[in-house]
Amino acid sequence: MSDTRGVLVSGSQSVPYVIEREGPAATARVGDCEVVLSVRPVAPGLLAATCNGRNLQVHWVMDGSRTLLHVKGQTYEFELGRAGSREARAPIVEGDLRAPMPGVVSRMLVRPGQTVNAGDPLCVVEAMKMEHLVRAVRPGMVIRVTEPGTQVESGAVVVEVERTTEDADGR
Amino acid sequence: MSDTRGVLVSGSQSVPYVIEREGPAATARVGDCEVVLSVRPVAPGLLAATCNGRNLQVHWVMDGSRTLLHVKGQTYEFELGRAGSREARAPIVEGDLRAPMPGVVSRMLVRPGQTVNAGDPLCVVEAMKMEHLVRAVRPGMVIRVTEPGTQVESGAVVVEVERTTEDADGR
Amino acid sequence: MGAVDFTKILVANRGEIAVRIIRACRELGIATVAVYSEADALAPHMLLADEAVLLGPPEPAQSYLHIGRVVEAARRTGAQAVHPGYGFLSENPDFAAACGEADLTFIGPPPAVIRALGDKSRARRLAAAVGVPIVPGVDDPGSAEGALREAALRLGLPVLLKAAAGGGGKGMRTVRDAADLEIQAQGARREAAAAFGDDTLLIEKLIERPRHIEVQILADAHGNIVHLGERECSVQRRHQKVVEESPSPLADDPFRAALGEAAVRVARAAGYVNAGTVEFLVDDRRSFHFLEVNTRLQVEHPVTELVAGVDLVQAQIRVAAGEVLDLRQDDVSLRGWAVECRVYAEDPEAGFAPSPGRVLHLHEPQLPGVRVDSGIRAGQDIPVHYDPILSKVIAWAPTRSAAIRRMAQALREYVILGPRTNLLYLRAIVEHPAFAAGDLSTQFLPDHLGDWRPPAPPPEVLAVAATLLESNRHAPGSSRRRRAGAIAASPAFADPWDCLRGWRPS
Amino acid sequence: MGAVDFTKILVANRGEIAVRIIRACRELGIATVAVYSEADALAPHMLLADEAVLLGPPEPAQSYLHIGRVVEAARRTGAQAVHPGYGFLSENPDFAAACGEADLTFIGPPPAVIRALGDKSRARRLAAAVGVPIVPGVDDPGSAEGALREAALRLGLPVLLKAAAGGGGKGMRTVRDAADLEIQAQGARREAAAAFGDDTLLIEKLIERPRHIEVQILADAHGNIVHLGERECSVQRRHQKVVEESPSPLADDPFRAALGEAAVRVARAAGYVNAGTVEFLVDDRRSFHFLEVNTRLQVEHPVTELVAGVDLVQAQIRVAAGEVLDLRQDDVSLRGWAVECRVYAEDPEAGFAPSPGRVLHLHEPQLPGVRVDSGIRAGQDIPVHYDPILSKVIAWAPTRSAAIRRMAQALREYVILGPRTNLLYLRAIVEHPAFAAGDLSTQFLPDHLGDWRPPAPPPEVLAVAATLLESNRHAPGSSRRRRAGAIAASPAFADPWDCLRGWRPS
Repeated sequence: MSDTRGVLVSGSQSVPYVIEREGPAATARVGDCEVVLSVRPVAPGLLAATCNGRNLQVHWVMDGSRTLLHVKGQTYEFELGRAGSREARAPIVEGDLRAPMPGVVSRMLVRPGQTVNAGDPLCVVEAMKMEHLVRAVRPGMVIRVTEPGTQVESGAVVVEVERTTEDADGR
Repeated sequence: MSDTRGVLVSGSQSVPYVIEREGPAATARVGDCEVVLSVRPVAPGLLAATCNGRNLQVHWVMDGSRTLLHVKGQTYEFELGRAGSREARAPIVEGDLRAPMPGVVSRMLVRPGQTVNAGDPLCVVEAMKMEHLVRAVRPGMVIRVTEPGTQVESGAVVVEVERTTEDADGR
Repeated sequence: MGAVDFTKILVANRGEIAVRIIRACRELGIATVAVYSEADALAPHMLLADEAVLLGPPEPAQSYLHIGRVVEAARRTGAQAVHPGYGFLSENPDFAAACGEADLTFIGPPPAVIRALGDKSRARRLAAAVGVPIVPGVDDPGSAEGALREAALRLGLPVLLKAAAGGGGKGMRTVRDAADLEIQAQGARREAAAAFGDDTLLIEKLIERPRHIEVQILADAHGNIVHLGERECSVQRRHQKVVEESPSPLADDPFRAALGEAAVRVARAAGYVNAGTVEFLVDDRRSFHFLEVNTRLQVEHPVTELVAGVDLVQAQIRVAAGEVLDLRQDDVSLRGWAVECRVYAEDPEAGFAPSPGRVLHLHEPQLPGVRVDSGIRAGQDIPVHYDPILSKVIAWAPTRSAAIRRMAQALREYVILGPRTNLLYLRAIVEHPAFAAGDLSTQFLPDHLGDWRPPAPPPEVLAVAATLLESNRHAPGSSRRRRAGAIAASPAFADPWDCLRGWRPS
Repeated sequence: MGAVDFTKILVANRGEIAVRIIRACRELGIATVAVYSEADALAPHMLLADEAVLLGPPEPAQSYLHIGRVVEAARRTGAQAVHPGYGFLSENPDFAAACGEADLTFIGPPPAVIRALGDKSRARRLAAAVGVPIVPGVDDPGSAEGALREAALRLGLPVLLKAAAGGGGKGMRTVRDAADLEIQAQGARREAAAAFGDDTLLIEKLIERPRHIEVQILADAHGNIVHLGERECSVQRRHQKVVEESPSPLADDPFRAALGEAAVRVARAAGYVNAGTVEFLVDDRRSFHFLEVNTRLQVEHPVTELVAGVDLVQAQIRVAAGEVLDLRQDDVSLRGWAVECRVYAEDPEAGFAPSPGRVLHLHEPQLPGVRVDSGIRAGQDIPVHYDPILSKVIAWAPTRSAAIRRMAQALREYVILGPRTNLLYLRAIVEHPAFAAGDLSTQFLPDHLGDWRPPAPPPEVLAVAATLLESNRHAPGSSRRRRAGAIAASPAFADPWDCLRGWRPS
């Protein structure tokens, strides 16, 4: 019998777990719930799990630190966090404008030094033939912008905005 | 540029080959034919080949010394032979009765010492709910038999028959 | 139609038909329980169901044929009904009765109807009584020494030996030579006993080169019976159906109406409820002769589903739940043409010997108008203990010739590496000019494909094979391991030769 | 019908529609040539065709939109005809004309018809001239400063900006506030220019909560035109169709007849040949207004194929080869119900941002009555340069409710790991009570699923995930490599914990 503990991170959520193994079965405590399960590999990317007596087909793949799972028609992404820690991802700094998806910065509508109001259009990111307008989330001054034509990953900072004490229109 | 030679064995046939590689393409001489080809892996078990300008999807897997291929709706089995040699498989000794498939010897109809004629029923092998009657291929004397209930692989000898100078009925 | 009156159904079968039934239940919002033997521990039907109960060892008698264990599994999981599929316990009246006694709804006809029609001799008499022509024959000649021979000679050779309790070609033998009668009868009896638990035989006069045409019927418990047109299943190998289609190329509207009417008459006389099939042999003068009634879902039911636009498994479940049939004979309209090919794990190059073993690579076709009812998965070990059927390919198109072309295309794209299969043989059948002409009989295969052999590998295949084997010649551990091509780490046009190395399960 | 008069066709497209067309050609015995960009070097359509020609770099203008290169590929490979699919060059009259000049049959209407109907303003006038009601609007307000604003205010806000040359939601914007007019118009012009090479806009009065219902027509070069019933495509996100069905839950027989008759009238007035779609908006009083004609195969053509029992791609090819239509209006019969869901590589949790990337694991559903038209494969890198459509799931059943249940089941079984997709969102749509009620409009999604979020993982998923991640925590190289579960070397019931370790591509 062995006993392991850890923290499962999914998006902004962290769930601590304890797994107790006993032969081919295990008991997992996740959050406040207890699940008796056994898991058997079926084929590459496919597991047969039994959870509290029910069959589950689990499709899965690891991609870097992410583990992608598909169970009963829904896809999930998990990674391992450190016990007691919740900082699995760098928090998004409010004001920095990030690419909503991988794509190309097709047009930049502001320049450094310009002040903007919340909701102002800042730049356009294009991917899969669709344009997406990135808007300011709060008022401030543009510090840095991305060169149009640059290919960016999802979440990359495309415009840096510094908070100012007054709004762009001087209120 | 490199140049490799070998012999491809498929069933009872052997085909010598020479492969000349040049960058991503190669020229293969198989028997009397020449094929210009390039081969790119697509996914586990799947290759994209171009042969003399035509696209071919090749599904494949290696199983021990056998390589199984599926091309354009047909499945093939190959193995490598030694150049100049054609003895890829032990030849089937005429007179030894082999299991036609993996299965269970369900009934033995002869006993050692018994003489049999060509066509006489010798034993029954059962698999996938079907019975298959193994018949003598020539007259002779039964030397050895397999115990009923024995699970046998395809091609396993189930009855050994020794050629005699006269037929079973004394002719 | 609203929700069905069951919340959980046990599927007392395996393979493609169990998968098919589980999916039908799921669409109706009904939970499913699979049963499985030790040989099927990670089989698709077992993985797909909401719950799975181990029955026992691989031998059918200890697992899928074990009435007590199946009923107990249903009781323990709280299932309200049992769908038996085809084969195994599907036509066993004792099982249907045992379900009833355990307060389980058996999804099929009442036990008495199964028993009456399962006895081929009684079924023949029943059909004759309502004026449906039958094949001349002798019911149960008895097992006494010489009785069989006497019956056979009275009918006149050639004759057909059949399991009185049977179906699906098990325990069926053609005898043309009186000398073969005894050994063939013994074999037939053994197969019959193994498959159906009853070794009673029936002898029929052999109709030479008949067409096998059957009618799908559907009956509710309120006296409504419809037929859903015919299927032609003439393409058989050793009494085992290989290719089926609906409609039959032989049938015109008057023939279809007469055949359907005869089938409904037999069903009505038997007090039939649920889905069933009335089988006929049609001779060279287009006269039909009643053969038997199969009191269960047929393997080939999908061709009817595609042509009639009806889901037979869902209909079975609704009828078993007591619902009234939601279609009348006038509502039944047949559209287009459907062909089915049965994919078997067998080696056409070695006398169609069964070919169990591990599925090393699998790619099933997915094209418009093509349905694949499959019971296998990559990595599965196909057991030696059960029927060799792996899956069924069904193609629908507006016309027969388009359906045949579509089928050929689907068969070309179907990849199974590991067990040997009849896929290429099936394509040879559907691409044969005599098949295209609709010129069918149960002798079609011996007549036209008796000496069929697969074509030799063309030069491009040899070239690819040589390249592949060369690339893996010096790979470590290549001699004893299974491998397949790896996904290229780099995109296309990278140097390919290193990338042809395989991967090994870790 | 016999063999078609083409022996080789070039398919000037990519993705699922190219795969669909290649398969249709193959069934007709016609060889195929694929074209592909560098981003599609090992894409399914390129692998499936008999020959494949590289067009150029990933950018559409350098590859799939490059008329000269596509025509040259056809010429070089000896193709006699070109099928353009949808999108890309499918509605480009210059391309159709260039094909004609190169002695290639363009599989679609004549260039003049494409040009006339592709100009949305001309199309509106044409419809109005034959007495078909149109949506109030202003054709080409011009690009002069203020002209757009003036036209919009004359019609009265809200208005819809549309690419005059467009279709499929590209370059389409709703404007409710005059202040947004300029920026929205600029965006629409840019998208229109990129997608269709023409930035002319059209303004229409916005019909609030309309239903989008369209009619499939099929016309030969001999003056025969039929319609194949309607499709309802009201479920849209930002003018992009998401779920389509046939028939429309709104349509009864008189409505269908009137709509079909109007569509045929427009087509006849335009001198239409080949397959086409006449789109209508239907307001809350069930009045229909002509919208536009799409002079090509639609993405959603399969729902019509399943209900009408016609293969539209094969029909297109036959008509293009000069054959006479083999069905008259009286022969068209619609049976059952078909629903289509478009699977997009997009992230519903991040504002439906496109989600390109590698398909790490793929399992496509295979169930009776379900068709998957897919353009992807495991291991493929979904490029950032093209439409995010990955595949389409189409479910047919005798009734709408059964088709919806079947669709939900298919979506549950569809596994794509790697790019994020809208699969769960699609299921939320078809399982929504308002969808079941058939209560649709183009505002359906904002009205009913505007704040949709996926459910949190249930405990059993967390338990499985924890077990899986624990088992792989100490595996060598696990941090940067992709892995998936290995096939167990030993049969079931072996100690599983060691076996959860992944495999790495070698």
